Amino acid sequence: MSDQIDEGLRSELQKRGVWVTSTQELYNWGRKNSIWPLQFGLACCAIEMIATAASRYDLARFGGEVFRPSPRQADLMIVAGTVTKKMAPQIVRLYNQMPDPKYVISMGACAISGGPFKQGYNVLKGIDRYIPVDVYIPGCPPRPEALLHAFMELQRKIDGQKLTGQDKASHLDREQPSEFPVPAFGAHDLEPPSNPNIFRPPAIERA
Amino acid sequence: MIGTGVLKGMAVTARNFLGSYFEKDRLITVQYPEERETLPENYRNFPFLVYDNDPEAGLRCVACKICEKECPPQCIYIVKSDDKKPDYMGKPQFYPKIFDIDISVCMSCQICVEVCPFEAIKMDKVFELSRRERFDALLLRKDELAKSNTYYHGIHPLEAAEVDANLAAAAAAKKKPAPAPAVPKT
Amino acid sequence: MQSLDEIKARAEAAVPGAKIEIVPNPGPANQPSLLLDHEHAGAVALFLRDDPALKLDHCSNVTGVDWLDRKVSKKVKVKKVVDGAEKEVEESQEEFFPGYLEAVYHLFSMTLKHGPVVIRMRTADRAQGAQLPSLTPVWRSAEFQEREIFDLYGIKFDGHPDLRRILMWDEFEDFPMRKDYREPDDYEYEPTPHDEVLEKAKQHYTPRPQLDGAENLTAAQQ
Amino acid sequence: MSATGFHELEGAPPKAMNARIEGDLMEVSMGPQHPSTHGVFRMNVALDGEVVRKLKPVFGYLHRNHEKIGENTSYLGSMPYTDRLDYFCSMTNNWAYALSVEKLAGIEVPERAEYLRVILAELTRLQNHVSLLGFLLSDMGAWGTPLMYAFREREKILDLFESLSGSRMMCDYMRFGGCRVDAGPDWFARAQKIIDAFPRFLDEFEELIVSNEILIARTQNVGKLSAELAINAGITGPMLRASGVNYDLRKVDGYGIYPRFKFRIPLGDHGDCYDRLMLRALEMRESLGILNQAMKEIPAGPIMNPKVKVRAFKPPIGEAYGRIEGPKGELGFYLISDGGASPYRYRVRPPSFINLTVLEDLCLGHTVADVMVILGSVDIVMGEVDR
Repeated sequence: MSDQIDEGLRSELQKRGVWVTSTQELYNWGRKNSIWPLQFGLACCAIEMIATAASRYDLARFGGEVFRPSPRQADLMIVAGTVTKKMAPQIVRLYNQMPDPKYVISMGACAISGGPFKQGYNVLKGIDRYIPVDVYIPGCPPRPEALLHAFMELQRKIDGQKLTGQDKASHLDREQPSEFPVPAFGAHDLEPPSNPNIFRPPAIERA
Repeated sequence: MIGTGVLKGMAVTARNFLGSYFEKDRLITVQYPEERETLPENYRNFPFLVYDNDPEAGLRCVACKICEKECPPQCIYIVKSDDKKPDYMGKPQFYPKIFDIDISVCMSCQICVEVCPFEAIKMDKVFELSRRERFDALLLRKDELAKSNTYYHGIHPLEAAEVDANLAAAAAAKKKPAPAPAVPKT
Repeated sequence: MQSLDEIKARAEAAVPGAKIEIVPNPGPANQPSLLLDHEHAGAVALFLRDDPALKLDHCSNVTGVDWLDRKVSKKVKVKKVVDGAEKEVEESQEEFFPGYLEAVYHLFSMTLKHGPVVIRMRTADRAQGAQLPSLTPVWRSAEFQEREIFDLYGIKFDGHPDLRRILMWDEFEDFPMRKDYREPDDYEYEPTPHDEVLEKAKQHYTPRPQLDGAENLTAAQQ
Repeated sequence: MSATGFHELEGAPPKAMNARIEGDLMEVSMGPQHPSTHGVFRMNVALDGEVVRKLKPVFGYLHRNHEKIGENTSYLGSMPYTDRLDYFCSMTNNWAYALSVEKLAGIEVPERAEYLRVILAELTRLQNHVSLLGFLLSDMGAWGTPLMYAFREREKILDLFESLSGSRMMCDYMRFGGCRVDAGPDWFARAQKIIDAFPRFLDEFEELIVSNEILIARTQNVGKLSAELAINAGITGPMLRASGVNYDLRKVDGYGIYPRFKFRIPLGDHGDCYDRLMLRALEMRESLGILNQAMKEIPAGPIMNPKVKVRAFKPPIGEAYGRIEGPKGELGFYLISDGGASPYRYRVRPPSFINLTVLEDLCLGHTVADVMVILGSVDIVMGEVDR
């Protein structure tokens, strides 16, 4: 493990042309620099996502320019835009179709909490009611730089994931689910309205 | 001749490719995070509370709750204090006991800034707010929202100067004795 | 363009039996409208579309409006016999206006470049009688918009070629744009609630027996 | 090829052939997650081989209750929501809403504000059309390159919006009776520079696409729309004019100060995808003409009507329908006021929703690959279609 190698020794070796690494470090380095997002836009934020991938902000500099139209080839789902109740089952299904390891960035106010549209009858108050989210970007819509910042935050998260041990990454843990139940269309609302195994809001009491 | 149209298009692509080495106009990539664009004066992202001198006592907010009422997505929560404290000008005023903004809901419309009669709430420019957790990290409390007037001058120099001038004028007008009421016409 | 009175008179002449009313609009926009009866709405619409002087060929906007039951109380002076003598007594009377749903069509002419002429139709009530004739056979542009009204307001359009829910899913049962619609309760996490949202969020707050009258309860039991 | 689009196989037994032709149609659900549906749009398509026999659009995947929220918020509070209707064109959405409320309450707008509105609306039209062309080409298989060029130019206009209103996309710039912030001389200098440089880009872009044989093969005679059907189905905007109907609200209604400017209305003859595409390129040139005139003529003065209150705005009882020529067509707002602080009825007339009425008629008989081109040439934005 890399954390067992003395940092001083490592840099000393590197100066002499010997590059020491661990499987974990190599594995994470490879993964974090080739995150392929799902080409999947919902609303306004999707346009900023396209702008991020376009020439000015150039997501390709982070190894993430290969937007895949098929969930089977994607590592990252950028939930960019308002998730309506009519769309939520499809998003969960797409997430289930993505191969492990998979990550979710919740881009923009709407995807985090329903945002300005949260009062609406057809708007889901946050995609984290059904699938786990790794990084949240507030903003309406967030600037392309903010998406790049979230991308780097996700890279840091991947970098810190462990391959073995108690706190190993969830996709390596057979106990952890990689697919989540798809909500059904009900007479008045989605059924169930949230997945209690994932969505655990803190109790905030206001007078 | 068939094919000339495609060739013409390819010439345009080649011109753009080669041009990108010489023309700034054709190569517009910003190398974020190393290189950053300067944000325009008017740029807005999320609201913050302005204070003078002291982050607790110097808050300009008097908890009048107008912004809470006018906020279209209702992302502001204010609890008014029971007692009054002297504000930055020494006048006893109510103050917000709790002032929370849920930036996971806020849509940066700046209507709170527009309706605030006390120049107490302004728009910030910080956008690097990605978090791995939503509930606590994206609910900004009063102490996270409070930022100094100097900071405000730093991000919106022109607007802040205007606000300061207006506040000074208002303070000066208050110190003078009230103008005599106009004599009603008989 | 002709005035609305003229249009009304000519339409009534062209479609025998049609009952058209002019609904005034008090605002500065001054866009009064024609209220059509159900039976002759299609024929009147055809007249409006094809009349050479009107040529209202562009049905721009079709929408529904929900008017709830209203009670308006007003003071009325009533003559009554009090103590043998007739007296004028002020009494407050309540006038009841039953609610109805309304479909509003905004018509323009692309050929003659004039407009708008606003026409509206009202349903008998807000429940079983929520039915109107469809104007989709006259203007295709009403097709999706009438479906939307059916979806969100629950007005059934007779003669519509494909009347299904359009925005909500098919299993959905409510009509969410009606004024008395109650949305499902998903207020578990509301950090910044006030007014209505606060009331709804309170339902999710944990019961606090020590504060909410638990002492009284135990005292009474003792 | 037979009428159904199948190649007649020589020597194939006729029975088997008939079975294939008269066999069941294959139903395909395209969307809501599809790279070329411009958002979460879904079409249920019944296919005979590759040929479309039936096509039913399915909406509502981005239905975010704009109208219900509009009926619960104040008049001012709805303004930022209008930004999110057609999220490419927040400025024109703002204008349409402001115009309707001004009609409803009888508010005058100062002259400088009218000029600012025209300038921003035409800039919006430029960036909408340019990104539409980019998306359309990328739907046709020109993956990346034209879209990159289009977004390069769009970013320049977004920078103008940002430095004026504070946000790239969600400008929330107009108010009832004027505009929120004034533009300074340096803003106009920057805008003029971008307007002056734009024709060079347009020339280049047209060179890239106009005579391209693949583009011509994919768009000409595809998705033809007749003028009669277009009028009856309420089609508006560039799609209507591509079918040869001269109906542009900037001329017909002459709202704002448009009668002061000289500009022409480009019209198509065939009503096919190619006409719709080229018409937008021509419209951009006319927009540049309007912009140049407006930048020259803009007077000094106030930008807000001082009589209008920001808070507690309550228009008199009544109703109004106001409309403008948005980049996608006739964008209208229908408001009913009961004298309260929020509208009793708040309705958006979304041009791209109603333009989809004829989608099935346009696609019938074409192949699946053409459906994407036809849909792209309609120019839809789901935020507006579903609201």
